[in-house]
Amino acid sequence: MSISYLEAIREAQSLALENDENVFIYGQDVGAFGGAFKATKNLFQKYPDRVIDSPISEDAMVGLAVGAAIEGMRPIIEMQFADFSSVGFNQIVNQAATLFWRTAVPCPITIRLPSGGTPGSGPFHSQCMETIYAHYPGTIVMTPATVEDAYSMLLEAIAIDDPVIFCEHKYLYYHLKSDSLPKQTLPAKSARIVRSGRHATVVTYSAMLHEALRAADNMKNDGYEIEVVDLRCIKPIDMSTVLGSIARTGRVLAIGEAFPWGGVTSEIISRISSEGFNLLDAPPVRLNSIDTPIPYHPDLWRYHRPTASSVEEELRKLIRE
Amino acid sequence: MSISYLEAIREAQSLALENDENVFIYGQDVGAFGGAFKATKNLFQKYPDRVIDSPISEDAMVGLAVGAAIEGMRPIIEMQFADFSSVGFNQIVNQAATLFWRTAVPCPITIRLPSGGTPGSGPFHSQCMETIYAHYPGTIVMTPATVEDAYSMLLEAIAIDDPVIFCEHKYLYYHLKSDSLPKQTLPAKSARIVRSGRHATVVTYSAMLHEALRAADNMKNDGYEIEVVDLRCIKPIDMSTVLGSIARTGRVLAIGEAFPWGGVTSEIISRISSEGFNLLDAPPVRLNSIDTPIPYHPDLWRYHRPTASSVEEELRKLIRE
Amino acid sequence: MANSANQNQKLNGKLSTIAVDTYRWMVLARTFEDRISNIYRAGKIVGGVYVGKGQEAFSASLASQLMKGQDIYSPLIRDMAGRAAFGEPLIDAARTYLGSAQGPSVGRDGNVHRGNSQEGMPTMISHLGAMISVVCGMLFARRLRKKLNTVVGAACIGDGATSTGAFHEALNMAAVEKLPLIISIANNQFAYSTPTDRQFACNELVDRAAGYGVNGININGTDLVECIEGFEKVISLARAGDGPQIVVGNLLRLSGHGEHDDAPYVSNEMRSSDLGQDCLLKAKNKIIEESWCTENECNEIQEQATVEVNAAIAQAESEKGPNPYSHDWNAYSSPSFRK
Amino acid sequence: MANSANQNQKLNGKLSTIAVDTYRWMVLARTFEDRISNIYRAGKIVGGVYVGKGQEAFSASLASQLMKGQDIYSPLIRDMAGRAAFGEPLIDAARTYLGSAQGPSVGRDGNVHRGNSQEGMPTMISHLGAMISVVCGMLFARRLRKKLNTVVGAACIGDGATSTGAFHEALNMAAVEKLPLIISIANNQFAYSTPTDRQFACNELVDRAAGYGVNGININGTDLVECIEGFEKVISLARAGDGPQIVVGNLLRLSGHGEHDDAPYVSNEMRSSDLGQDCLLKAKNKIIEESWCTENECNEIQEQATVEVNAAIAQAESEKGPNPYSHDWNAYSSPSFRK
Ligand SMILES: Cc1ncc(C[n+]2csc(CCOP(=O)(O)OP(=O)(O)O)c2C)c(N)n1
Ligand SMILES: Cc1ncc(C[n+]2csc(CCOP(=O)(O)OP(=O)(O)O)c2C)c(N)n1
Ligand SMILES: [Mg+2]
Ligand SMILES: [Mg+2]
Repeated sequence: MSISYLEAIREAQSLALENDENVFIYGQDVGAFGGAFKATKNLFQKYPDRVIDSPISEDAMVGLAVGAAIEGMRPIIEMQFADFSSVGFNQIVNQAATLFWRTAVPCPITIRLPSGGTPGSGPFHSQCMETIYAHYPGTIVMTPATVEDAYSMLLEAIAIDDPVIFCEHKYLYYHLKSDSLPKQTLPAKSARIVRSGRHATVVTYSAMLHEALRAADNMKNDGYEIEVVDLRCIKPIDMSTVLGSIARTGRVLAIGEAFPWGGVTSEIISRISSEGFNLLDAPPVRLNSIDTPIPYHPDLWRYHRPTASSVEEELRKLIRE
Repeated sequence: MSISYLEAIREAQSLALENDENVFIYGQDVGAFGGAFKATKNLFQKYPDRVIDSPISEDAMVGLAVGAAIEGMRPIIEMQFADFSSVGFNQIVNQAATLFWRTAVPCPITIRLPSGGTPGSGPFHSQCMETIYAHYPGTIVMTPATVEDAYSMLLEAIAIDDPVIFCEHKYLYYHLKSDSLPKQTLPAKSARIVRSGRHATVVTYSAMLHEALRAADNMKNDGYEIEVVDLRCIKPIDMSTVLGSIARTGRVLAIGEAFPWGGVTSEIISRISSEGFNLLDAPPVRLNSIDTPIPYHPDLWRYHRPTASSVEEELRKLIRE
Repeated sequence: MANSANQNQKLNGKLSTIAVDTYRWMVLARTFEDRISNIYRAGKIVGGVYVGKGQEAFSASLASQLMKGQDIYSPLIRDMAGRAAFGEPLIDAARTYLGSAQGPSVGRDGNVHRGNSQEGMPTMISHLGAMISVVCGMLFARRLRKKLNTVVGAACIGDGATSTGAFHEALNMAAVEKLPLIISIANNQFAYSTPTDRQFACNELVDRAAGYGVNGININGTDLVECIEGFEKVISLARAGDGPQIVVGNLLRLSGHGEHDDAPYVSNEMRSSDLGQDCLLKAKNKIIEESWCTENECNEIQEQATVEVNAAIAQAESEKGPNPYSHDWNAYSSPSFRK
Repeated sequence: MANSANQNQKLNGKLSTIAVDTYRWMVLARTFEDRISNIYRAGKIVGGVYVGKGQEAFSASLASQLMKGQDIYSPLIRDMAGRAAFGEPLIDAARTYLGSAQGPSVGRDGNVHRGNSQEGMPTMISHLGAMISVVCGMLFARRLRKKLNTVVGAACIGDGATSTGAFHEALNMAAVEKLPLIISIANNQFAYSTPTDRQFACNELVDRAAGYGVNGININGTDLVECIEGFEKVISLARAGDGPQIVVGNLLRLSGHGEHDDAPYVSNEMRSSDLGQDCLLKAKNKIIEESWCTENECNEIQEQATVEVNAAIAQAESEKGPNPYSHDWNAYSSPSFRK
């Protein structure tokens, strides 16, 4: 058996629908059609009442989810692309994320954001929006990088009594495969050391994990052992795993695909510097995409975001420091 | 003569309307009524065609501004409260901020956001949204902390050929006064050393500047000299002024009123750690509001955001490090 | 239709009861809000005070005909009367205004930002239009759980809020899902200072209904009987499966936007027009005229309201505000994510 | 109205010219998009391809009656025909699809994301509904500068996009400002896979018009003459100061949502219904039937289109893509903020 990242997302939703009658999926074209990326394929056929096509109304979609959550349901909202959640931004950060704090009523909704760049997707079908949502109190933001995590973290997201922004990466949808779905799982809020090393730590998440791993592979030939930490959940951040790693390596590079001002790499480096200053043997380093919208042309796009080779370049500089 | 922060904003708009026929103001109640905070008082009376009441349609308000900018106008959009710009978020970050990059047509719009907490304003009339807008490529984000800057930076914002998010702080509107409007001005993109010192640097902006200055005053009695840097513009950030200060003090505390995950303090500390690691004699420190929505009750509110006394506490710890 | 005389009579029997009941809530709301305004003017309320003066008939007529513990009611800033009629304890309102830690939001939010969603009254956020889709979701959930039955959900907004995208998306969604949603639009002629001709260009807001494929009615919001009958009609239609309903109440805000605002932009003509009539006085006259109550009984209603208001305010004033040091500073509900 | 026969005759004189002109752009668009689809299928286009097959008559009839260099035209994903009719050079389209660095977006954006706002054609962003208020702003600016005169601005959208808050806010704003805005709604029965009954519940989308206080018409979008006449009418109304206009064209998308989609959700009945008629074939028949052109002339139009398309594509294919190393990686326009 071989299962893709996308199929894992579908399987998790299928299982959630099966196990809990309070779960339903609402989004554009998620019904009979199975979704723009087929993440809900065949689910409508099995659960026709609970896999529902929405109008093109991202604001109202999220509002509806909050209302349903108030009544005890556990809605999953599929945004057709993460980028379009900008239209639902207000309801996400001001309605959903504040509900529990304002009213003591939990808000167990999961908002699935097909995120990140792929060649030719351009400025409005490629965005990573984790930063925006993580900034607001009350949200949990998950960014799975593996097939196993896509599955287990989505199940956990649906089970959590708080709004979860689930950033699934489109670049991983079809390419990333695994032999099986996980039996035992790490809680979503824990980071994972994916590869151990001693010369430097890379802290990253989502699709960038794979660029980091490729860079680490390349550098092995030269005797460099790079430790790679997958954050998995970017809000909250599991700082103890991160700091534990830096305690061993003394050097850190944080990588993110999002825009460079603010965001996960900034939060990570800032917290490492405050909380683990004395662990550092060299200045901590960040690598993000370039500070422009995400370009359409594949040649521009590959240059715009971090890749194994730019990661490697940064790591070599970092180790020489 | 004495002029308040709010009056300075009004004067700047008045001058801009007078000097350039392409400038107009569009927003809810900005016309005959003069705006919810009276920031446009009497301007409609002088420029009835160019100070215009909008419907309650933040998305379309920003879209209209972009269209007018395409035609060569220089619109000023007043959001009634920064918090409501969440509804115009999509047009700001995806339409306005990308326009020049996509089409080579400049987008000289200014979006005024009455920002920040005041007692009793609660979770939806108190937000600081600079982080959200600064994250996106193409925006310039200004956060004036003084009467003089409110005036000169707003004039500069209107003159700039890129979209400027102008975060004016409501807490400063009436309380902050100055004797006169500035003649000579520092460019908006430069940070300013407001107070010099040698024991530690505080990097901050907007209303928090005044909390920092009070803390610095208090500590003077004990012989501590605190240098205070006002960022003024939080995107882009003038790192050379910041690093220059840290080169003198070796210690830094970054303060922001916004939510703690990400944001200005995170970006600042992260960049200081990367770019000025060897200047630091102690771990860099951040102070933000608490990670919940902004509370209504004044007693909760005062505890939620940083104040002179919490700043002082952090500074004393920092200096002892 | 055939025996409408008969039906009218039946309704009339009911009408007197509903009218007096609704009037009671109107009086309570007016009395409470007058007190709150005074306290505000004395500088003892932090934040804004937004009252429903002139809108009580419209607001309460909807809520008094909803079934507490079953239906859903989402009030907005000028719905003190509706809140009371829907069953909100007066003490909740007093506590929220006065910042008591025992209020429904424990001091975290103030003034009109209170509710009890487990009792069918969700707590509003400030962003106009944003609550309508929440009511859609509550109704949608009940239908999914096969608990919808004859439940209806009402969402209140003002004329200005009809310009929001949120209003449009939610109404359209409700129409597509044929949800038993009632949108009650209090057209008080202004959004803050902005008159309706800067807000929309249709002849009547109710002309929007056809564009969504829903039913809509236009009523005189200053007239208690017209309000009761109008809401009665749309509530039964919604209960019977007719889908979303729009009710536009034409009236005038008899206060400023908030108590800080003396509303110089409202012309004297408008104030002295029919729209500017005080629904409370009109209702009292009507009730006496129809002999549903005597003048004495009406005065008793007022006295009782005063007693209740005094008690609630005294109680709230005697209570402590939240203590920041022991406050639960947690935005998460899930135990494993709480600090 | 009195001498409408006379008027009709006048129009008819014009009609034949406009019809043939419009038909030319329809043919050009179809020919171009057919080629682009083939190139896409051959794996040589990165990203999506969205075509206007079946919508050419509706799309081009609007644009061919606008005045280039004066009016504003904001096309969406299915408006290749309208873009061409409004004067977009074919090479701009070819370059954008094929990623040439010489295209209007220099490779920064692709496929349908091209425009030239200085020529009155703003470049779309993907967020549906978001361009309408931009057109409002362009018209608003011209009015402020006293350069509006008889200018009109058109914004194109689909049935699905009417569910967005952006659509509502912009249309309402245009109505309040009485802007000469034409919203052209191509109701192609689907938004991606979603049929209109999951998108709205009104009988006809044109029923929305009254709710905004604007004029609206409903036309058969597969019929070239009806499209020309319909748009002619609303364009003159808008020019004459009648405010916003809505035109709903009923038709069927004769392609998938994108060329990756074979649209199994479109039923055979619908495909073979009147809505499913190919506007291009119908137009050709009509033109020949009315003797506006001979069959030969029609074939020449096709041949000429093929020549132009071949040339544009060959040219674009021969050009280089952008070079990331020398690319201007700057999102700011102001010199003092550029790196
Ligand atoms: C999205 C949004 N924009 C702006 C505001 C600020 N605001 C609060 S009340 C108000 C006027 C509302 O007018 P209307 O809907 O007619 O209600 P009314 O106050 O007349 O009852 C405005 C503009 C807001 N709350 N939400
Ligand atoms: C705000 C927003 N949400 C979702 C999408 C994704 N999307 C792109 S096209 C489309 C369907 C559009 O349907 P319609 O408006 O009818 O136009 P058509 O494709 O039929 O021409 C969707 C949902 C989007 N572009 N913008
Ligand atoms: Mg109003
Ligand atoms: Mg469509």
